[in-house]
Amino acid sequence: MHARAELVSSGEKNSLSVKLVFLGRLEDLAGGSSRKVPLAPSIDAVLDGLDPALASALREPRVKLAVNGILLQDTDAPVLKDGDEIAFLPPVSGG
Amino acid sequence: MHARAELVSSGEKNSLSVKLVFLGRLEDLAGGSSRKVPLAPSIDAVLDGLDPALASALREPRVKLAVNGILLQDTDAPVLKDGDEIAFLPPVSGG
Amino acid sequence: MTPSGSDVRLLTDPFDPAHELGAFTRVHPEAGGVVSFLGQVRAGDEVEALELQHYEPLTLPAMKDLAERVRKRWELEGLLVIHRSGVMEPGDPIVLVAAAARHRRDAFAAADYAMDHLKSESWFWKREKADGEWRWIEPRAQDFEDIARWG
Amino acid sequence: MTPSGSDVRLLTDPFDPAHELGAFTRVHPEAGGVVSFLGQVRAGDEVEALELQHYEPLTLPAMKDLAERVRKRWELEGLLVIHRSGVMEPGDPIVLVAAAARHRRDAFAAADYAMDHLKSESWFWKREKADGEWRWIEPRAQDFEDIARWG
Repeated sequence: MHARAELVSSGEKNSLSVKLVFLGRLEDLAGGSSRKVPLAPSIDAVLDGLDPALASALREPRVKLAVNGILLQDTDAPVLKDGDEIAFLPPVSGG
Repeated sequence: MHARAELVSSGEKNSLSVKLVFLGRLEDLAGGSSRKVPLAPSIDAVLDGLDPALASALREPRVKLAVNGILLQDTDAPVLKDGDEIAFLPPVSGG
Repeated sequence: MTPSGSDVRLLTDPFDPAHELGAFTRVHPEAGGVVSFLGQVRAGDEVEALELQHYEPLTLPAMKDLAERVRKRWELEGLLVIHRSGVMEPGDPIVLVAAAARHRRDAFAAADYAMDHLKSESWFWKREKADGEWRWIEPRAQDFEDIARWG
Repeated sequence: MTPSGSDVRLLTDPFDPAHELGAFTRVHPEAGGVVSFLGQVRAGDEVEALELQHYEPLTLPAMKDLAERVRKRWELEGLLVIHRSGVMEPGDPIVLVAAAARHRRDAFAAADYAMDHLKSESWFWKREKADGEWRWIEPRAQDFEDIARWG
């Protein structure tokens, strides 16, 4: 459903970007399953560039993050680079 | 595999009988899966008329008995009548 | 089907477990989960054939009694119990139990309980053929341990 | 098939559980028993459709990790895990887990454990459609209880 981001950006040469992927109910909040945003050095900086209501939902402690398919630990603060894919993973539904 | 005995004996008019059914390893000991023997008033009397080695195997405490498909309790001593079917049931194999 | 919706059969001919399970599942679309156990004659042992003997007046009635007990103990949408009798070869199905329930735990527990009790209590006598010789199988201690789990 | 003999699949199209289970059983004739769990979209509720969303880089790898853990914990001849993603309707199969083992207890425990952990840990997000409206499903407390059974 969501392909791994191409590691080489296919957009314009100068627009460095990261891809945000929204799973579950976050897709509704974000108004789409994914979005390209300008590259920022940290996840915090990326979130600061979003609508505050969405940013707040993405910062909920129960929302886990994965960068390029690797799940982040709570204390991880990766330096982002062009083409990275950041996935926001709310609690799974179980049942 | 073993049909319920006909309640009316189909043999000669005067030969009152009961049918013995041997399950599992008792079939090998008895040399057949069933046998018709002359009617006797009790199961003990029927067993007394058999080969002593077979009678002894049929009297083992682990061998259960059913008369006309009804399992006997340890203390049951039914009075037999013509055409009854007595089944000798060794422990089931499980597994 | 009995009035309570259990399907209990004693077969003297081979059966196709995938077909039976598919049919059972289709008639229970209201079940969220179906747990099944299929027991088959193990291939790769030295056993060339297996024979199960039953006693008509006892075997099927006891299987139906067990099915009733399972239905009372767990909330099921349906219960299927098929057991072979007669001579079977390696790879042949022996027994298929399936429990359909709204909730997964009920289906697992019901199928597990039914198998433990079928194995240890059912009126089947088993013999195996190896090296051309038939040999009767005695009860296994494991069966009594299995059944003791249920209290 | 992975080298360890597990068959783990994430499917976006419908599958036929009876066919899959039949094929799985046929390749494991040395197993005495096969336990399976089939989860399907319940009919008869007000739910008109169910959608499962997965995240490609995580979902299938995590399913394979779980299969490895199950293989290490129990002695199995084979393990099958098939999970749907996408939109499903009442009666459609969602998940099929099957464990083939020489011994019945191993097969039951492995299938049960695999289901508890698939349900609670897997990277699937679920929404249901009722009265024409889609609604996301939150985690259930029951899942955490199920998983706590395994220590």
